[in-house]
Amino acid sequence: MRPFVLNTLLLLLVSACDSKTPDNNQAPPLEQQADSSDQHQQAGKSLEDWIDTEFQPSTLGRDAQIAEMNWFKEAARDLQDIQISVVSETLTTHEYESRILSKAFFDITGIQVKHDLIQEGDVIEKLQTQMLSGRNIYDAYVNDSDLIGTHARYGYVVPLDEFMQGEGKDVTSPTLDLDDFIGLSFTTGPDGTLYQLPDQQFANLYWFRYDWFQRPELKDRFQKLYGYALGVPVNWSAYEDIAEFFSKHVGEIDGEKVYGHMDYGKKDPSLGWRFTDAWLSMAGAGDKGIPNGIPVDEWGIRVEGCNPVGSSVSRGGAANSPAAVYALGKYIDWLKAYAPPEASGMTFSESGPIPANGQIAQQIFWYTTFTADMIKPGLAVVDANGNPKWRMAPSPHGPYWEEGMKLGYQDTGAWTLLKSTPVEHRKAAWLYAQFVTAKTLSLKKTLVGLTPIRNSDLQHQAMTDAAPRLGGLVEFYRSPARIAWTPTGTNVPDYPKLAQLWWSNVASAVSGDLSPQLAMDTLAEQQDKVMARIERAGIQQQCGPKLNDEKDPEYWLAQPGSPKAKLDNEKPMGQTVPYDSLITAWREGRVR
Amino acid sequence: MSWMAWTPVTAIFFTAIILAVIVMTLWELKSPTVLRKGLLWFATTRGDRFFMCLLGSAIIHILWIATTDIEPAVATLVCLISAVLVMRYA
Amino acid sequence: MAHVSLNNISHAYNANTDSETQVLTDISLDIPHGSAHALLGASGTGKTTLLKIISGLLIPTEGDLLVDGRRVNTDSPRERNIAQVFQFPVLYEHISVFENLAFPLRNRKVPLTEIHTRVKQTAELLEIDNLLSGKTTGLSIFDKQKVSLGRALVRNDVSAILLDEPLTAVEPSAKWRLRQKLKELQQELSLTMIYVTHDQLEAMTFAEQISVMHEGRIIQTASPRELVEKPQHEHVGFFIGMPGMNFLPTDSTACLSPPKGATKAGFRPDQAFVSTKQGHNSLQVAVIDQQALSTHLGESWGLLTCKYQDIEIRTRQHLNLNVGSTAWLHIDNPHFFRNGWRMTGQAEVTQGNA
Amino acid sequence: MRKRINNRAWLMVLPVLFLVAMSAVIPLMTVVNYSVQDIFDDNNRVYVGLEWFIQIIRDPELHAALWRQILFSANVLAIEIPLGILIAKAMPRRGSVATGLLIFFAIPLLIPWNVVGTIWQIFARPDIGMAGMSLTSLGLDYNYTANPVDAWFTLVAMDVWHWTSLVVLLVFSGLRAIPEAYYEAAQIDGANRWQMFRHIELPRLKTVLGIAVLLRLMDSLMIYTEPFVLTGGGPGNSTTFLSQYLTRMAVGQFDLGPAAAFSLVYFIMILTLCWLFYSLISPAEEQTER
Repeated sequence: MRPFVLNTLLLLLVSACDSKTPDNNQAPPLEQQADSSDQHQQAGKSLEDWIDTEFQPSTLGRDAQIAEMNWFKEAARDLQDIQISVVSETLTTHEYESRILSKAFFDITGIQVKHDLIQEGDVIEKLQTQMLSGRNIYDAYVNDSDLIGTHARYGYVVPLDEFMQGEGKDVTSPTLDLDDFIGLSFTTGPDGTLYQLPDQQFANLYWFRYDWFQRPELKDRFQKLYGYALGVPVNWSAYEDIAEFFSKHVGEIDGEKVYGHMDYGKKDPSLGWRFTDAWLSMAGAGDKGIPNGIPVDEWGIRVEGCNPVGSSVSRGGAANSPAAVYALGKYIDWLKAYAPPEASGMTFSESGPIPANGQIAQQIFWYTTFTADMIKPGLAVVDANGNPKWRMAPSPHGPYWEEGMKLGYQDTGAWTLLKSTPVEHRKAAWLYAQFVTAKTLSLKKTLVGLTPIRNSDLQHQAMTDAAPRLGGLVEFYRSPARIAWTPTGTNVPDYPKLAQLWWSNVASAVSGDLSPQLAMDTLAEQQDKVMARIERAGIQQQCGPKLNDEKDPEYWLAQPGSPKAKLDNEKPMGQTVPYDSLITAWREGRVR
Repeated sequence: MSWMAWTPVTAIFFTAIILAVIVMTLWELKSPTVLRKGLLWFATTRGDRFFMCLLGSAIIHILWIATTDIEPAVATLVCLISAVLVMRYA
Repeated sequence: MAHVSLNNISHAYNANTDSETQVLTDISLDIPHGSAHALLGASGTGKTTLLKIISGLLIPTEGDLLVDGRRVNTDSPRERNIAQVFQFPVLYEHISVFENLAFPLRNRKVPLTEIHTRVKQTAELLEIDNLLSGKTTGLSIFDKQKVSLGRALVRNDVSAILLDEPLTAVEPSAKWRLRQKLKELQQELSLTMIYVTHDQLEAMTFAEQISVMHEGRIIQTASPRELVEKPQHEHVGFFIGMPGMNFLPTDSTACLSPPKGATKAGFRPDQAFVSTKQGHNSLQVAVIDQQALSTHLGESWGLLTCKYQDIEIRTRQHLNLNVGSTAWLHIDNPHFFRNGWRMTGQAEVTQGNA
Repeated sequence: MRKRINNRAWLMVLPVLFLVAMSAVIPLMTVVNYSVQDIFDDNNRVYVGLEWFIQIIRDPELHAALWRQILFSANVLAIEIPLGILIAKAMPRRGSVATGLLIFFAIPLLIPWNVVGTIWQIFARPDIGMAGMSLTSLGLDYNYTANPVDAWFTLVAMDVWHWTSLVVLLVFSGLRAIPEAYYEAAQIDGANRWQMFRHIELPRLKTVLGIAVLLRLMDSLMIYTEPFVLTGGGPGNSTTFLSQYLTRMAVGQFDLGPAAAFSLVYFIMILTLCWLFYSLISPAEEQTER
C-alpha cells in the first residue's frame, strides 16, 4: 500500500501540473529497449570473445582478465535468474555501459541488467522517491558523490564497508582494489565509512582557445592594455581582463564575432549546480582544507565536529558572507557583460556545447564531461590534424581564496545501493557495479568516455598516447594538482532539499529582482531553516544539524578563517601563467 | 493507515466533518430540503448552505492566519457563528 | 399603413451560379391599404421566400415591389417599416417584456416619453400590460407571440405586418383566441396584414383575399368564397375545401358534355350525389364507404365515398345506401379544366343541393 | 436543482462515489494530514500545527506569484475571449471554408503543452527564432530570457496562440445554434450589427461563454508546462506562477508538508472561484430551461 500512496499523494500535490509536465523520464530510452531485445536474439559471446574483441586495451594481461571474469561468472552462479534494473544519467560513459557492458555482463554472468539512462535531475528524484517511500524503484543508482553527506546521515544507503564484510562478502571481487580508485575520498562519509563505488569521474576546469592565446598580435595587444602577459589566468582579475579583452577589444577574429566568456543563466535547476559545485570555493568563501573546507565548506555551511551549525554569517556560516556575495555578483556581471546575449536564456546542457562553435575565447567553469564533444573532427575548435585548438587548465581563483583551499569541482558518479532494495537484487547489482569498474575493462571504458576512475588506468601508456588529443585532460588527472578539485562535501546534510534553494535565489539575483547580498541572505536563511527542521525532527542521529544561536555577524567576521570580512580591494592585479610551463609542471608532478 | 500519516488533530477534524455529513444526511431523510432564497442572490438547498459553511470556514481561517497572530481557535469560533448564520439566513 | 403591390416578382437562389433554383415565378399581387391578405399553400411553395422579399430580407432577382407606389426593392428592412411575426416567438430573452416592446422604437430613436406611452397602449391593446415588467422567459407561447406581435404593433409607422404561420407553436387551445385577436386588431386598426399559412381554415377565417401558391406561383388570388366556387386551377379545387374537389377525366364522362378541349371535369362533394336510381348523365359507381357527420330526423347525413373505375369520389349527402352496393352518381354542372386551368366562358355554377 | 431529489438515484452513484473516494477523498485526507506535519519519510514526521500554512500564506514570494497569476489570467481572458468571439463571428457559418477553418483552429489545441513551450522557445529566440528575429530587426531590444516584460509578452502571446482556438470553437458552435429568425427579427426591428450582437448573440452565447471563461480561467490558473519550458519562470520570478511554486516545493524539494499546505490553499482558492462562477451563471441557466 505504501508505494501506491506516496504516488497518489504526489499526484494530487502536483495534479495542477503533473499531467502536463514535460516527460522525459517515463519511457525507457530507445536504444536501451533495442539492446535488451538484442540480448535475447543473439547468442551470447564467450568470455574470451569479449576480452579479445572489446576489453582492449586493458591494464591487466589476458590471463588476469580471464581470471577476473571467471570470478564474476562463479560469483553470479546463484543469482542467474535475477533481472536487475539500474539507472544513471545520460553520459557517454553510461551509454557505453548500458549498450555494451550490460550485454557483456549478461553473457558472462547470466544476470540480466536493464540499465536506464535519464537526466541527472530525474536520477535524484527517483533516488529520493525510493528513499522516502521505501519502494524499490531501481536496484542500484549511479549518482554524484555530492550526496555523500546526505547518504551518511539519513541511513537509507547501504554502507559498502559493512556490506563487503557481511552480506556481500561472497560477491565482492578480490581484484576490486579499492585503493586504485582516485575518487574514493569523495564517497567516504564523515564517519570514515565508504558509501559509494566510483563509476566515472569528471572535473570542472578552465577552458580556453590555446591557438588564440598564442597569436603574437593578440599577446602584444593584451600586454599593452593590461600590463601583463596573456596566459592562463591564475586569479579572477586576470580572467575578467581577458574576458573584457576578447569581448570588448578584440571583438572579431577571422571575421567571426568572439566572446571572452561563456556561461548560462536560465531559471532552471542547473543554475544552482555551478554554485553548489564550486563557485563560492573558487571565490574563496570557505575555509582551507581538502577535500572541503573545515569548518566552513563551499556551501557556506559551518560544522562543529560533524554537526552542521549554520550557513548564515550570524551562525558562523558563510553563505551570505562578503566572499559569497562577491562570487554571485561576479557571475552576474560577467554573464551580462562578456557572454553572448543568448547565454542568459540557456541551461547547463544547452550552454555546454557552445564553445565548440568557435566563438568563445575562454570559459571559467567548464565540465570535462564535455571533452568527448569537443574533440570531434570537423569542429571549429579542432584543427586539420584532429588536435584540439583548445586546452584545459586550472580554474582561476577569486581574491578571498588562499593556498590550501579547494580550487574547483571534481565529482564522481558512483554506485549507490539502498537498504530498501531486496538483498538478492542488491548483490546482483553490486556484481554489476564491480563489473563495469573492473580492471579488465576500465581502461577501455575510460578511453571511450574520458571519465577516469582508476589510477592504474591513468598511468597506462594508452592514456599517454591519447593525451595530445584530449587538451590536457590526462595531464590534469596525472598531476598532484587534481586533489584541489573536489565535490560537495560532508557538511551538507540534505543535498536535495538544500540544493533546490540555490537556483531560484540565484535566478532572482540574475534578473535583478534581488541584489546579490539579499539573494544570498535569503539563501542562507532558507538553508538554516531546512537544517533547523532536520534538527527538530531528530531524524539524523549521527552528525545531524545543531544550529548555533544567532550572533552579531561582526563577531564571526572578526574570527580567523571563514566567514571572511569584506576585502577593501576585490580586484587585485591580474596574474597569468604560460600554459606550456604549467603543463610542464604537471608532467613533472608539481602543482604549478 | 500509517501511510496516510494521521495525527490526532486531523483525525478529530475529519471525524467532525464525517459526523456533520451523516447528520446532514439523516436530516435530509427526515425532512427533505426545500430550495430557498435567502440573503444571497441565488436560491440554496440545505446541502448548498452546508457546503458554503465549509468553504467559508476554510477561507476565514486562511485570511485569519494571513493577517493576524491571534490564536486561530478564535477564527474557528467566528466560523461556527457564521456557519449558524449561513444555515439560518442564506 | 400602406398599399403593397408586387409586380412580376421572380426569385431564384444562387441566381448567378449554375445550380440556380427558381423558387418564385412571376408573382403579381396587390394588397390594398388596411386589408388582410393570406398566402396559402403547402410547405415548400415559396410563401416564406415571398414574405422575406416583402420584409426586405431578400432582394428579388426580378420584378418590382411597391409600397404606396414607391419601389422599395433594395431598401433595407429597417427603411421599409415592415413588421413580422414568426412561426415561433422571437424575443430578446435577457430583457423585460417592456424592453422587448420598446426595442424597435429605441432603435429608431423615438423619444423616451413616447416610447412609454406607445408601449403602454400596445400592451393594453394586446392585454399583456400586466406582464410588462417581467422577463419573457417563463411566459406561455401564447403570451410570447402576443409580445412578438406587440413589437410589430408598437411602431405606428409600420406599413404592413407580416405573419409567418404565427399560430404554429401556440397551444391548440389558444390558437383560436390568438387568431381572433389578430383579426380584431386588423379590423380595429385597419392594418395591412399578410398572413402566411398552410391551413385553409386559418386563411379563410382571417383574410379578405387569399393567394393560393403552388410551385412558386400564385395560381389564384380571390376571396374565400370565390376560391370555393370558382377555383381557377385544379390545384385550388383540390386544395381548398374539405374534402377537396373530385376530378374525372372527360373521356369517361362524355355524358356531361364537356366543352371542346377540356381534359378534366371537377366537382365539389356538394355538386354531386349518389342514388340507386339511374338518371340521364349518371355514372355507375360502387359505394365503398360512408362517414356520418350528422343525423337529422332519423336520417344520417355525411360523406360518401364511391369508386368510379379506379377513381375515388366523395359526395356530401344522405347516407341511405349500403356499402358494397352499386349505385349511380349524378353530377351537377361540373367545372371543366384544360391542362390544369379552369375553362372560362361557362355558365356560372350555382351551388346546388340535388 | 428545483426538481425533487430522487433518493434511489443515489444507489446508482455508489460505484462512482467509491471511485471518487479512492481517487480524491483519500488523497485529500492524506494531503490534509501531511499539511500539519514535517515529513521526512514514513517513519519520521513531526506535528507542526499550522506552521506551514502560516509560512506559505505569509510568504511574499507566494503573494507575488498569486498577483502575477491573477494578472496573467486576467490578461489572457481579456484577450482570448473577445478575440475568440471576433474570429468566430468573422467565420462563415457553414460550408467547406468553415470546416477548413475549424480544423485549422483545432491544431494548436492538439499540440502537447511541452511542445507548445518548445515551439515558442525557438520561435521567440532573438538569434534564430522567426518572431524574435523579426522583432529584433524592427530595432526592438527584444530578449524574453533577459527582459521580464518581453518574457511576459511572449508568454501571453503563446497562451493566446494556444488557447484562443478553444474560445473560437465554443463560440462558433454557440453561434451556429442561433436560429436565423432571430437575426431576421432584429433586422426588421431595425437593429444594427452591434445591437444584434448585444441583444441576440451575447445572451444566447452566455452559457457557452461561461464555459469558455471557466475553462480558460481554470486552465490559466494551473498553467505550468509552457512557462516551465519557455522561461523556467524567469527571468527572476517574472513568470513564476502558483503551480511553478508548488512544483518546486513538492517535486523539487520533496518538501511534502509545505507543499501539502500550499496545495490545500490553492485548492480552496480554485474551489471558491469555481463555486462563485457556478453560482453566478447557474440561475440564468435555470431560467432559460424553465
